[in-house]
Amino acid sequence: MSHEPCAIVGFGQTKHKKRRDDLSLPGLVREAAERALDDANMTWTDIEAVVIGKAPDPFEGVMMPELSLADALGAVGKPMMRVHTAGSVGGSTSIVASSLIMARRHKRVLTVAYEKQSEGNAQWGLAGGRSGGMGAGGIFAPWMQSYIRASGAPEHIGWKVAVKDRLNATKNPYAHLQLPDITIEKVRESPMLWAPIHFLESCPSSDGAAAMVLTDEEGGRAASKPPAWVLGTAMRSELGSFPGRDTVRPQAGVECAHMLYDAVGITNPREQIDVAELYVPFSWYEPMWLEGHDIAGPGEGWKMVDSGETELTGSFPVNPSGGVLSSNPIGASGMLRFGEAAQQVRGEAGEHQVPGAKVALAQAYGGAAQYFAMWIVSSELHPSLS
Amino acid sequence: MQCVLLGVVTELRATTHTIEFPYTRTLGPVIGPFLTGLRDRRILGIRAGDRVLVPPLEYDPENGNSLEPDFVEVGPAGTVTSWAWISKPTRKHPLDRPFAFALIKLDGADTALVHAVDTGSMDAVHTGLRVTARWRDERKGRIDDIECFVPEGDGT
Amino acid sequence: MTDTADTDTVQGDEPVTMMEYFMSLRYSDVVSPPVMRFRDALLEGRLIAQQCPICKLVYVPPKGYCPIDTIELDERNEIQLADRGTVTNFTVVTPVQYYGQKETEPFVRASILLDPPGGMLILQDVVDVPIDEVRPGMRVEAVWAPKDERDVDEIGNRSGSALDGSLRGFRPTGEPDTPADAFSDKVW
Amino acid sequence: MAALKDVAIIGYAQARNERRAQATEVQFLFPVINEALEMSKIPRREIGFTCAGSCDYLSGQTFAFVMNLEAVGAWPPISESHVEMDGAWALYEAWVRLQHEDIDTALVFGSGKSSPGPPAEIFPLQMDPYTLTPLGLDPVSIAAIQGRALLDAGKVTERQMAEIAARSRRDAMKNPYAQVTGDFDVDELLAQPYIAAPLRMHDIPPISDGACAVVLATAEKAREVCERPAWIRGIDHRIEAHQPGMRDLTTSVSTRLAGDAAGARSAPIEVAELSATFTHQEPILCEALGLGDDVAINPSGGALAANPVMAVGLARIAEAAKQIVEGGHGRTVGHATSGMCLQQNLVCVLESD
Repeated sequence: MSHEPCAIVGFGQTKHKKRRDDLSLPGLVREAAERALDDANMTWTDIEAVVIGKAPDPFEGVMMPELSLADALGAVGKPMMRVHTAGSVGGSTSIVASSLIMARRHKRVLTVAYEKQSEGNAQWGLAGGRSGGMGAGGIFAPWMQSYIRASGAPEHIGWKVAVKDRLNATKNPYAHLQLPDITIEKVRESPMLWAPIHFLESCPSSDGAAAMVLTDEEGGRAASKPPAWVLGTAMRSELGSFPGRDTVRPQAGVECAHMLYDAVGITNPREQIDVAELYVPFSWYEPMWLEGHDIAGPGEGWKMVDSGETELTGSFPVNPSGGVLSSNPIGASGMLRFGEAAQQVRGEAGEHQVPGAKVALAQAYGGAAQYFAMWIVSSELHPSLS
Repeated sequence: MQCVLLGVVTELRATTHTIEFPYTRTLGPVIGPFLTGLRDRRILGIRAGDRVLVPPLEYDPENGNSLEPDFVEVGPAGTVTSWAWISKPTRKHPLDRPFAFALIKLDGADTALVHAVDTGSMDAVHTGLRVTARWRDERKGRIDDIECFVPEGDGT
Repeated sequence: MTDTADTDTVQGDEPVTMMEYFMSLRYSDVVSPPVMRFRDALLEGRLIAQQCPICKLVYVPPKGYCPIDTIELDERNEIQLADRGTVTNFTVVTPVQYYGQKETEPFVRASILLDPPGGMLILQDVVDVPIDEVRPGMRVEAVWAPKDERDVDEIGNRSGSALDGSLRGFRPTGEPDTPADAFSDKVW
Repeated sequence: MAALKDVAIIGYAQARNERRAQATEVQFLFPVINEALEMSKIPRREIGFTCAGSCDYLSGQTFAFVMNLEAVGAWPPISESHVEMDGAWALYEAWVRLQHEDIDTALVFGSGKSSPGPPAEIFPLQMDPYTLTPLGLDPVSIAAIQGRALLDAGKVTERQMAEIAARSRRDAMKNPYAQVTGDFDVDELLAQPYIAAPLRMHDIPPISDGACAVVLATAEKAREVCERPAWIRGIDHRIEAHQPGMRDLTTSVSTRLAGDAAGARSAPIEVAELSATFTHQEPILCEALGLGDDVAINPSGGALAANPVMAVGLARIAEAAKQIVEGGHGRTVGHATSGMCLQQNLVCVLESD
């Protein structure tokens, strides 16, 4: 493709918590944005455009918040856009921001995604303010049961994912949940929310923000720290409900992955990708997305989990940051995946760094598992894909 | 309600629903002191270079740089710089009788605050009018701890 | 006056660190023609849907279009549905408390594949059976409210298949279960 | 920045605006998208990227925008995104996406029903949550404050505002999509009572349910299917500070910046479709874009004749394109705005071959 290469030269995130009572809404997005600017060795005035993303506005009760946050993000006199694609929004916002660089529209773009769920109530928001809300887990649970039946996965797989992600989170100071003594038994004993999902294998509700500074090739080369290069991006959507829709392996997810692999030149994702940050708000989505994006074959996803392949020290680490299971400010979660993937290939992931990671995949999904946003980043603009 | 649809007059039915929630907003290092001030009958601005911003912001709107929490008390009196006469207030408006929404540049401030001005009639409000804050008896740290502004000299 | 939730006034010297804002918005949504016809049928104890002439998919409640073939549908595409069928999938929701939540006990929400000519009702309540006995394959039939008690006023454009004003839920018929492969692709 | 790669508008359609549509947003969006695609001669399955603009708060339904996918027919899956903004920003995102050259067509739409919820109660949520929302500051009140500031500055008179209203609704009589039309006498309008002084009923936009769809194509594809494409010569958008008391409400700096970057002043404009939702905003936008008396303003009647929030800005760009594709004009401009008192503005300069 003849578009401009896009580099991630700065990443920042807030300390995610149930309630950040020390911050205002502008303060929350600025904490992440200022950290990204510092990481990029830039200030607000270096930025040419701002792209902000978040999930439904009723979560905080502020309509079209880019308007009241414009000057808080240094956007006065600049272009600013607000993206919203439900749960995948953090990912699609990152892609829309990278699209501005690739189109040679801007040289330095700040992108931010956030949610401050403690201002309102996420379950109330997801229920549209009505009684009897299913919760996201209630919608996804039957699909997980279908996956379990079809794949023959033993019931402990979900618990194993929950333990893995929570222990990874203890190596991520920004992660909301810090549960160093979590065990499979504790997950199994925790109350059942929606069969098969127990309390300790479903995501928390968090206040949090993520931010990235993206530049063109020149900016990437001149960056004070090694950048992450965007090798490819893909977004795919499908109808949420129609008779006969495959909700367990949504076609939009399969196509999104293959469009991305083709664009990047990946023929064997399991071998050629060193680490993945996948949107796993409920444990069973790790095996389901490993298969749903053809990283593992049918019925193989849960075996990758069971064999420890997706552990931090495994051959295909998934969610070394602790993932959505450990921090879930919904609007930011997608960008946390996209940014953590960048940090891995920049060698900036700290305690949860996957040694020698050169090619990383990030994925976010939203709605009734019908919106998909994915990107692959690398430490080199033209890596030799082993 | 009637609606002609393809020549067939049909009675329009509607379903109603209410979205309600008691949001609890955390305030941070600048908005917190501002609302604390209002509770204590003081209006605070923040210094941004040689300007005093009201309402105070955590950053300079021109460039986004953070501002030190260097607060300056302003008002309670000020000057109306623009206004609108609201003849039929909604249930969300600060007053339930006709009033003026106005931009008010408080004494000591360089930017104008939006608030309600109660002059009783449209004829009594004009750009340049001197007004002062009328505080609620029961205040809880919110912008409407100021019930409204009234012409200077009226009982506050 | 603004309808602020009255909390006691915060008087005294400790700093204010939280502000309440009670949002309350009233919406009135005109019921669209296909949903009006769906409501009228419910009052007569009938379930109607629209079937797309191209892909033959059955949409209940009727939408006024087929999103697959992007063509508009109307009364001419209406079909009468059976009010018995098979549970293809379900979940038991343990209600989380939030403002406005009225549910306190775990409740079932099931996908019901209706007998021919078909149609899928999602998020239905399964009644007259202990929750732990609900299973995919279970044969069920509609539990209609008595004719004079049926109320469709709450059924709007976005009620989806929430029909509890007239169709209270589905109960087991006692027939033998339908084998899984008859509905494996009809879970949602 | 001037256009990087040539992209043209080759198809457009609007819904007939209504005060209270009986159809749902998806039901009236459906034929609009079909009509725009038909005009563009691009088969639905060939569209490379789809971008939508809408706002859930309008209809009071979280994730309402997900339903709109059904009007697009997102099966088999499509490459798509959504902005919680006017469809004009969805057009901008699609225009940027088309610069990457891996696709050559895009479908863009904006839609919204403003009738279900009272705008005066919903739109205060668009303001600063700490200092403005609790006062219930609504669009008409803040626009009236802007109107007063303009009157005080001598930049407009109440008579000029009435003339703008009369001209817009008279022109709208020729626009099949318009909602409020008619031949109104300026003196009779000025005799009406104030709604929110200095604004009278004629200064204020109607409440409308509506939608607009536009099809974009890169140069080669556009020439292949369209005799007289409307080329996007320049497109840019800027935003200003939020607090009304911290910006000059009588000018539009962001429209000026966006207009200059889009090349609005680099050659004469023949027709301008501006999102002046209140009469007094038209002179502000004309000043910012350098539009003189020789420029035809809002021949469609503009937002004063129909104001389908989330589609009204995209509809201005569609009308500006129509003036080229069907009206024979050579250079037109479409403008969209977001937020209260023109806080954020987008300018799109269109040209014929």
